Amino acid sequence: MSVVYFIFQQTMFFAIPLLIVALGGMFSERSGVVNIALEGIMTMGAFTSILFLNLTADSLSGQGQLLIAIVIAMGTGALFSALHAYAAINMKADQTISGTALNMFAPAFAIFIARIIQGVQQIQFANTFRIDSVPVLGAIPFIGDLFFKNTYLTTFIGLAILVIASIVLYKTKFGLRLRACGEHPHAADAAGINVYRMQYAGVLISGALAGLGGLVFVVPTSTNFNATVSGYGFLALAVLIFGQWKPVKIMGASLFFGLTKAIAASYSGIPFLSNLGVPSYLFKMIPYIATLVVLIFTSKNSMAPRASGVPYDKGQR
Amino acid sequence: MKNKKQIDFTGAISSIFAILIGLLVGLIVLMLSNYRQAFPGFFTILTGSLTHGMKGVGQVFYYATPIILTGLSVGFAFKTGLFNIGASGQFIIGAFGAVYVGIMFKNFGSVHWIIAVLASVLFGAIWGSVPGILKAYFNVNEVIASIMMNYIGMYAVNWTVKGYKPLFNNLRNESKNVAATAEIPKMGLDVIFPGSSVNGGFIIAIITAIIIFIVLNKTAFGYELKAVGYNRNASKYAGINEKKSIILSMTIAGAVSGLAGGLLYLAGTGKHIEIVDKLAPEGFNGISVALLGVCHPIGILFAGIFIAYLTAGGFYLQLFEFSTEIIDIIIAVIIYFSAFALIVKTMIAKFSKRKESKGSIKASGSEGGI
Amino acid sequence: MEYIIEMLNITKEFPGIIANDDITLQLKKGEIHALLGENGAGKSTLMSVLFGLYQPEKGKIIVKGKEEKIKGPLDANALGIGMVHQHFKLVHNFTVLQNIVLGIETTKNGILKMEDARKKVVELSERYNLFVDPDAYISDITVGMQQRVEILKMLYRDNDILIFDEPTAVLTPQEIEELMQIMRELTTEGKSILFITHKLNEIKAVADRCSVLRRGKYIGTVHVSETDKQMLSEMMVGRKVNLTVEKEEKAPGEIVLEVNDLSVMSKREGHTKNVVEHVSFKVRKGEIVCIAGIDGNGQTELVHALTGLDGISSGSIHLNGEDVTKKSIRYRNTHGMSHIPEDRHKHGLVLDYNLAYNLVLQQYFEKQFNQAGFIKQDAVNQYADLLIEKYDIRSGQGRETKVRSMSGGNQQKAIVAREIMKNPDLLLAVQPVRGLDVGAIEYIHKELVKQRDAGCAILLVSLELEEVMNLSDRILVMFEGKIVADLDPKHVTINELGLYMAGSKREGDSHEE
Amino acid sequence: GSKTEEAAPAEEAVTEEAPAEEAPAEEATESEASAEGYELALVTDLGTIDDKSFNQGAWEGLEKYAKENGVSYKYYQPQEGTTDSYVETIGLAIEGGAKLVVCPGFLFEEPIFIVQDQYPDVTFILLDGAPHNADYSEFKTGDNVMSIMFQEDQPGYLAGYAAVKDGMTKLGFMGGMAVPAVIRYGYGFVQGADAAAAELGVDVEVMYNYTGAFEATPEAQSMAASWYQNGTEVIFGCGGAVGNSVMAAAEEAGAKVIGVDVDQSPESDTVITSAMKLLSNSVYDGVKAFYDGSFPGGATTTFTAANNGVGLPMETSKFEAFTQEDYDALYAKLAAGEVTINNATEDSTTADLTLTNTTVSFVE
Ligand SMILES: Nc1ncnc2c1ncn2[C@@H]1O[C@H](COP(=O)(O)OP(=O)(O)OP(=O)(O)O)[C@@H](O)[C@H]1O
Ligand SMILES: Nc1ncnc2c1ncn2[C@@H]1O[C@H](COP(=O)(O)OP(=O)(O)OP(=O)(O)O)[C@@H](O)[C@H]1O
Ligand SMILES: [Mg+2]
Ligand SMILES: [Mg+2]
Repeated sequence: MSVVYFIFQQTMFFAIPLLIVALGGMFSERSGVVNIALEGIMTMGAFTSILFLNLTADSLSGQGQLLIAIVIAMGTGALFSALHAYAAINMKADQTISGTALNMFAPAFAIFIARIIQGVQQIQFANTFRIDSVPVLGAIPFIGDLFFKNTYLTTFIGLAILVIASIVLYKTKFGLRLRACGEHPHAADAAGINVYRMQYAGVLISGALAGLGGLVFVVPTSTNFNATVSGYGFLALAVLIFGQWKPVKIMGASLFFGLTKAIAASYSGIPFLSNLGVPSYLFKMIPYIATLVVLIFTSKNSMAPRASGVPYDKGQR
Repeated sequence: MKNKKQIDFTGAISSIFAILIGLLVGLIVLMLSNYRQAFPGFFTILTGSLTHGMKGVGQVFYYATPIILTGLSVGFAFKTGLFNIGASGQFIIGAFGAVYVGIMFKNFGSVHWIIAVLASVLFGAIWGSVPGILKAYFNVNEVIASIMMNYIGMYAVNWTVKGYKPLFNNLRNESKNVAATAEIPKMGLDVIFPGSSVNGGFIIAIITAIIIFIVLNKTAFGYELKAVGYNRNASKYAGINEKKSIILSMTIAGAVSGLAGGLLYLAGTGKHIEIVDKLAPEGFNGISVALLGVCHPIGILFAGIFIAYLTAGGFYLQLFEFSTEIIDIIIAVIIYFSAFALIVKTMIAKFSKRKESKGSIKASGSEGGI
Repeated sequence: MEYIIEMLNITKEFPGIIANDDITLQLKKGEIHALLGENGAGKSTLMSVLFGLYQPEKGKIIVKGKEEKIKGPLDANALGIGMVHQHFKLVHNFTVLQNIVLGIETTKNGILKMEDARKKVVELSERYNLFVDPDAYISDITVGMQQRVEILKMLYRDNDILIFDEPTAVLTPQEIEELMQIMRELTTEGKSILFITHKLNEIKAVADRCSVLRRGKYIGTVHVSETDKQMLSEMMVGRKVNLTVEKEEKAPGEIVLEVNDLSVMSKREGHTKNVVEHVSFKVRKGEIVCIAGIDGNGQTELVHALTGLDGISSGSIHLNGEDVTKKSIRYRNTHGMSHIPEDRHKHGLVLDYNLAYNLVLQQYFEKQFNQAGFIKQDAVNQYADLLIEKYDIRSGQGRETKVRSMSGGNQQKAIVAREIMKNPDLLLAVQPVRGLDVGAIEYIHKELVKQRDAGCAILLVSLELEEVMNLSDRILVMFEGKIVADLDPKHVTINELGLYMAGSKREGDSHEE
Repeated sequence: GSKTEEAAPAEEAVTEEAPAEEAPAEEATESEASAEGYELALVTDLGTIDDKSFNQGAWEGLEKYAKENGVSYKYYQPQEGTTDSYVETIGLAIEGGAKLVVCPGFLFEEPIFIVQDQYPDVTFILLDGAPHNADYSEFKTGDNVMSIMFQEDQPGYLAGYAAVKDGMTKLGFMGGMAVPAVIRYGYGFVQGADAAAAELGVDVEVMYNYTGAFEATPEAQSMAASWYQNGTEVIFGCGGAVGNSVMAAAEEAGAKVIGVDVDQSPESDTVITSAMKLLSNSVYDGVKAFYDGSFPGGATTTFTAANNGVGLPMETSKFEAFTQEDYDALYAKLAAGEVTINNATEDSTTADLTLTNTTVSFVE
């Protein structure tokens, strides 16, 4: 049984950041702006928040420090993504170009500033955020072991974001308008919606979530940050498409990805799996191959927001 | 009615505008971090590669070669309506094909390198065709398929190189040296650029750019590929086999990326396939190069050289107290502002409208076509 | 306050063209005011200016006596101006109700409250006879239904100045009749309507006054009751227009197209069904066979099967005696088949190619334009100029114009020109004059007859009864995927035809009567 | 706050010495004015000077000497990981005024082989390798080259031995890339554990893996976590930042870590000891010898227990049963050459090691 808990928890380490970032991407694309800058935004969010952890290591610790870091990560992400929003919305720029530029800018900037501030590019931090067992809830059999032991606040924040995202997207005025902008901005415009403002909102939300995702990605898996999120921003993009731009399916896709990745990474410590004698490289490839196979069966009808990636121009039909 | 087709310079002008802004930002960053060395440092970025004689220039061309090709790969796919974010995987698979032939087939003599290069093209083409096939027949988004293929390619290459003794140099955890006959000949470039690493690969890259330009703009095949990119339904209506076009587009893009890998790893500079679980950055740099070159083959050629030139400038910048990441920042800013092309074009159009008489003005329609 | 809207001296320029040149338009309260003009005359542009989509270079707009700056649809809505665009502005994966409330939603604690809205929509649709299912998805309902949604959108917003840009081009005759009824009703409630159409009948039927534009210039405004169709068309085109088609009797020649027992299956929301059922017919040289029917009875699928755009489930297709059932689209295209498609944006044009490239879309690979795989640019240009001249295709920059920026009518002309110039043996023309002005219609109808006389077999698919009656030598009526009648236009009345189309009359019925 | 902060390039000291005059190259321009400035240089391989591995250790040694003696110093990064590029970068360092260039890592074997003749007036220190040509057919260490090697198997052996003596029987080894130095660490570690197991008469299991990169990744973290959850008590994190992933997993599991190369105990409380090679000392000594005129050119210096070049930091170690005496005794035996450790890195696997009480599960 403990293996089940273990794999579940490991799955969460991979799945939660993917979930958060992909949900972010969803807000952007649903508003009509493709955001391939997720990787760069994650990097920036992780950078500032971990720098904060580093600088306040002597005075702060625990969940309080983490909460402030979360706010910083989200703020940074939103701010940084505003550059993308400005280019994509005000300047009607090609969204791939400005996204690529941001992806390129983020690590260079993080290294550059880290070196100026502290001389070296890696930023150390102390992880004081793990929750051994949530009071009361952790004692519930099975569920407690699964969800409330050996976990992070960020896991619950991730799940909360999922719930909130679903409600916002489908049950609120804001969500209705956002989706309209991503499908048919001219229709939205004709209905009196300020398309530009909605798109800004979408991109900024994606930035805030991607920034948070960067922090969530780094905290449980290392003790320092080296200006990279190892391609997880691009994986989140894949999860977004895999999840057909829908919150619950995105959740499914990130769990699928998280599970296969967790197994690939940890099979050697699980006797049942390591005895199979499957070469490790095959294990490493499985998440990607499996994704392709699943996509073959699920892609016939693409659910991509129709106007996503097309700069909105009032004059055009 | 009788409008003679005029060459559109607005793309180039907006790129130059972006470059100027990028350099300006670079200068500001230099000044903020160390103002005393800012101007000499800036000067070095601009002239570093030129002040080291022909060798420096040769090095620029050498570093430009792979990114020109991955840029062409990405740019070509863009023109046909596909986003090839999989250049990285195609690149490393191509490199593997070349290295495999370079190490294993020792009896080909003087054509050895040609066969190795062809192997890289073939391998890259196969890798690129997979997202194409998936898109054409199963409507799988090529972006996600390409991302997956990047990782699969990287792991597959590492697995094979590491697992197959004749290829693996276990002292250095990388592939073995390729046979000397598999190295790309210098094609006379060593005479012009003595001491530098530049080789025939650069010439091959230029030829590739020209071929792609001709295919895209002058041939019926290019007409079909672009038509499918713009409107799949209308292409089908016109009797174009749109599935085949999509597959061919991705295959060609993959082949060009594969070629990039082959040429780099056969350059005879001591480059080996390292067993590191990391995606090849050349593929992603290709995106930047393609975009800066407005996806135009000749633009990409210059963009590749320009980025290599800046990177070389950054290398020489190490003679000062700056970290070389400044170059990446400058390039990122340049690319960011090159995204403003549409606005710049509109401004140019407005400007020239005031000067010229009506009727000969280019429409400010939607361009960029990704 | 005689005029509710006054657009005074409006000028709007686009690169290479003055779309509106000093135009003045005055709309009275409670009237239906038609706007008439050739394709590209500037009607849509003028309406877009009124709706705030474009900012004019010169001129002013006075609404209800007050000068207003209309910067966008938001401003327009606030002034009570609503618009039904020809290409509907509806979100395809939203429900009818969601589309209607979009932009003026009611919420409670931040959560959408749809119940009140639903009530109001049901009320409105009952009051104006605009029945729609509020929970249906836009992508699942017919074009006519979609238009009702657009109208409901305006009513829901309490707009009292309504702009209709070519609303009838996509409707069936029955739907057009209903729409006119609705328009009349709306004016009795004090709403004012601006109505763009190319169909003079409709203007005669509902409009009070009509303003005419020609090549961006204002020609004049007339009271409809004081004019006739001939006069209107003359004002618009600047010459006499022949509104009826002149064609001589001709004996049909050999069989060009033979369709046997053709069925097409289609997947719609999971379940498959036959949308074309066991259809057989022949088209001969020198005849115009018209497929009449209400939209959605399998005409589109039939044509797609004939051209090879979609597969078939049974049956055979012979072209010039050759079995082409399994042949590619390209094969059919190069063996005598031409196709003017129903959806010009989806199938007919590559909007981001220039006009010249679009004019050779079916021929770029032929020897005339192609040498060893290379496109002969000079030949393409020459050919393009020829077609532009011959078919009077108007645009900002001639053959170099991006087709996307051309007016819809001129886009259509480009397709017609391209397909006819191929000198086909068989021409499949699906609503070839949709959205065209009377001048252009006259020209294209003449061209079709000319093709017929030259021995071309023409299969015409049309929703417009008048066109069907005027043009065809033989009428096949399609209903629910079957051909239910094969009629001679000389021996059938428009009314009868309508009954066949609606499925309430079948061939053979007449004999029993 | 960690020790790595000391590794900052001391910009203050250096910039003052960068006068804007005179350039050495033919096409002298003002832009190169700062040349002539940096006497001591280090050229990194693809890592950076803060990689917690060779580069950093070497840099710290060089920096220490430079600061103490007021000599200017700087590091350079190559543009790509090829022999040509390393040679070019060494050239740049020399253009920048370097009299002595430190090249950490075996990747510099071939470049040094080339530049030792090309720049006879410049002195080179090569860490972890011996200069040779491309196909290993010719080995030559010039008079201007000092080659420094380490016997990593010895600190590895010490660590493995200590861990088992301390009562642990389930161990793990996570290397970065399978390069010779890492392999030697690992083999020594396994054999040390086996020796202790034989003495104690217990059975020991070792999980063994090379992650494939010197980087902290969630994959590495996850693998370490899975080992811990499967009962592994301590993991030797042997590959730069890979150790950070191991530490993250250990913090979660409440388990232990053995650090590498330098004393890593400041980085995490989970680090019970570190298998060290005294990189920075060796470089310091080399640079000092250069200035003293006693540069041991042409030779390879191997740092072992015999010359105090490797070891465990016993002051900061957190052993319970393993004592300083135990350590000293074993260290003396290693120094005296009484322990033979199989450290053949070429074409061998963990299966080739002769072990009595230890099973190695090699994770491919
Ligand atoms: N955004 C634009 N950019 C460039 N040219 C334009 C634009 N909009 C319209 N035009 C041009 O302005 C002219 C008038 O177009 P408009 O759409 O107003 O005509 P119309 O009267 O609606 O024609 P139709 O009957 O075909 O609908 C056309 O020549 C068209 O090509
Ligand atoms: N991308 C574009 N660039 C320039 N002009 C455009 C573009 N898209 C549309 N237009 C112009 O905007 C005007 C208004 O569009 P609208 O859809 O109302 O055209 P329309 O001519 O009335 O439609 P139809 O095609 O049915 O005749 C048209 O004249 C068209 O030429
Ligand atoms: Mg119009
Ligand atoms: Mg029109």
